[in-house]
Amino acid sequence: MSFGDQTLELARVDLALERRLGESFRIIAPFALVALAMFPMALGLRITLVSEIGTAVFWALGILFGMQVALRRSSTDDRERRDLHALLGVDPAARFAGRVLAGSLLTTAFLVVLFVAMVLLYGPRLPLAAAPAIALSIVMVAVGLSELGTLAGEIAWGLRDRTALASLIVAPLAIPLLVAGSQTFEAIAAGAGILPWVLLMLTTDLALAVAGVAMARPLEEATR
Amino acid sequence: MKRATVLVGVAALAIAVGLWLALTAPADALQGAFSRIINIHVPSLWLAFLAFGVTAFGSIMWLWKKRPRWDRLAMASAEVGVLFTAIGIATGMIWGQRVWGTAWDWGDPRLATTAVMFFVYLGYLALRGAIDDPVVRARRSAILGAVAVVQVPLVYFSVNMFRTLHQTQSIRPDGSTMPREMLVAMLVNLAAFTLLYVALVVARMEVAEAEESAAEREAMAGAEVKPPRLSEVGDV
Amino acid sequence: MALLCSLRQVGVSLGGKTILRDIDFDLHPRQVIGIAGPNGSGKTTLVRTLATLVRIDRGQGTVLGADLGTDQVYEVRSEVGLMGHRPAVIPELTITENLEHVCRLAALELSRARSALGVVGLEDAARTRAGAASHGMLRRLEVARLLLTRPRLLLLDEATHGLDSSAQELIDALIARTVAGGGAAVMVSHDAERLSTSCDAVMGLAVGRLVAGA
Amino acid sequence: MQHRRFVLLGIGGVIALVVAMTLIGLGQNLTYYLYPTEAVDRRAEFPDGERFRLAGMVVEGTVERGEVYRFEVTDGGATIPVILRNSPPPLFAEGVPVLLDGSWSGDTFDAGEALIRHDENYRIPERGGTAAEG
Repeated sequence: MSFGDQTLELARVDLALERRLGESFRIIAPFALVALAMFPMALGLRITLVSEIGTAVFWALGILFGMQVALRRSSTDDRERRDLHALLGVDPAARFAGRVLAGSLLTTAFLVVLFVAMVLLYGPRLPLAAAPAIALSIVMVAVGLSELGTLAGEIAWGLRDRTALASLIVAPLAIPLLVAGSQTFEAIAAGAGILPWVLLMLTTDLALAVAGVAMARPLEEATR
Repeated sequence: MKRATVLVGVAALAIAVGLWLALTAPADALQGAFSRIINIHVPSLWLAFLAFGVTAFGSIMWLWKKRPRWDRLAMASAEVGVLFTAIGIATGMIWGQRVWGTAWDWGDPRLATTAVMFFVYLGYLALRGAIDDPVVRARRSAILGAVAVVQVPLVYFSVNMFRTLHQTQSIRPDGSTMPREMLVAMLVNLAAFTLLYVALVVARMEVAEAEESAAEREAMAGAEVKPPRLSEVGDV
Repeated sequence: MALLCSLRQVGVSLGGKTILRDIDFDLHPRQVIGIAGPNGSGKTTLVRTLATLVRIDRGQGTVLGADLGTDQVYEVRSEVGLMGHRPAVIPELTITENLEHVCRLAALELSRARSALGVVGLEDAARTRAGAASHGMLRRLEVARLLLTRPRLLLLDEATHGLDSSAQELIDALIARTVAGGGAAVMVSHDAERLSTSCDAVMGLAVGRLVAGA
Repeated sequence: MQHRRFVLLGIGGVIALVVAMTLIGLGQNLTYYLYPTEAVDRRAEFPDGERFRLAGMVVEGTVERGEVYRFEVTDGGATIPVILRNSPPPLFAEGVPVLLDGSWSGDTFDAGEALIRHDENYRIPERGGTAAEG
């Protein structure tokens, strides 16, 4: 079976499991929305300030909770399933790619929900014409986050403190995504070019994809 | 422990010389005595970068050769690197408070990159602490060590599209922007700190090796299950 | 004919503990070998070593022609069938979905999953979630999987433990078909008597060492 | 092995992107601060009250301290008068490079805070007092 078919099948099963477990949209997304609502409450009545910090709060919460989506329970598997996949001849790189694909779709959906809520709650200054650029940055950050989450989830696989440890590993490494995402929005609001920030996101995504493929076999062995 | 003891002794001597030079060299006109902090600040951060580079090198060598000593090198270097990063950040903040008028500035790429690097390697050490099996630990942390080093230049780039508050380096290919006495003092300190780094890494590696063989001996002893003595069950 | 498995002086350590030491083991085509040993003797590790899923620390070995500890193992893994002491299923999926997932990854037609379920007697349980299914049902599901993927090397780790006689017969039939196709099987159990009825030879495993004719 | 080719191509791609980023990043004005000449040129982009940072050298002989500090900063080109509302860091003096946080107020830069932007040059005090201009 080809690399692409394996990737699609593994992503399909990850998504099917998430539909049944529902962690991303039943637990993580509501939690993120609560956090989103907490900032204006903490700020009190300083309405203009709220519209100024909207995009920044969106990206900070988007990275922190998007990371939890990437590390959700349905993105991890037990030893038996690992053995099963290995003995069905699944390419370790396809395992990585499939997990990243499923994670990217879920994280994108999550970020879109969070973005819409942020626009409603904060009323930031973002022109409608910038919608494609906003969508592009959300997708690229989602891909990078789920690549990082997949790598860190594998590195911390089967350990007692998996979720907390993987979060600690992902958070500092996600800084380029945070900077690029928030600066894209800043640039849009200021009417400046977004090309450097798009390039930065592209570089991060590509570098992580290379790392994921190059490390796929050592990572599989690491979880013996 | 002999090799490490000798190295630590030599390093201590070098640090003493460095300290004496640092305190006797003239201070900067504008900054006053606070300029002497660079004798700790610059060598610490130079070593932090060196240490994390060595960690990445050890990680990649482990993935290639699978020799335990590469894992010990990566671990020892990361621990010492985190220590030096902390010293470098702390001294930088003291200096910044006095000279810039602020201890920290988030718009600055160098400060941000250094902070991120500090957190990345705290995560690396946390990962090591969470795994008991030496081979699994070596393998997983080697992967993280190799991947994290790719991200450091990206973080640097991501914040480097701004201009900086932090000065550029004072030592350049076309000469130095520092007076000679100050430069000599700083270079001596750089050498002394590098020696200290080597000594600490070697000592840490020796300790790790001793710990591992002790753990192995412990694991070898008493691993057998004896058949139960069923006739005696009633007496328990 | 070439050996299917050959281990020479193999040692494996996990978690800083030596689990297997100085293992010498040969497996010829059409052979069924039983390995008996008490809990904690290293049976599961030995089975996973033969399945190429454990990296060996000492000695050398080949499985289906691939040198252990090299990337050659990736080429032969799809010819190894493993039934572990815990069933390899995804609990959130139904029995049919589990088997169809296997079919897709092994590039087999989905219609064969349904007929395989019929063979093992699971057609009525096909829509049960695997997490809610009984141990016996999951074992039958695994037999169906191994019937579909037709491995040359079949590894059974406590596979018959706790099964009714019809499920045990199903496993015997799976072994017989593998052997008839030129393959071989290794059965591991703490129950030496059960092994002696279905194996050509039985070896013992004690504290990580393999001894002939237990 | 096709993965190896992907990894090699990917590493090449990352390097190419980093080079592109360096070139474009330097061409764009993603500025952390402006020099006085730039601030004057781009006056229209920053209406009164729009915050930005201004970096320059304190012009000798212009510092007046009253309730607020008043002085001028220059980069050799333009010179801008500054009102500083908070007290400056201890090393603040004439001829020192500063970084100011504030906004335009007419032709004056109204700054809340000042930082000293120490450059990479270190000097030994000359006999009898302060540093010469550098």
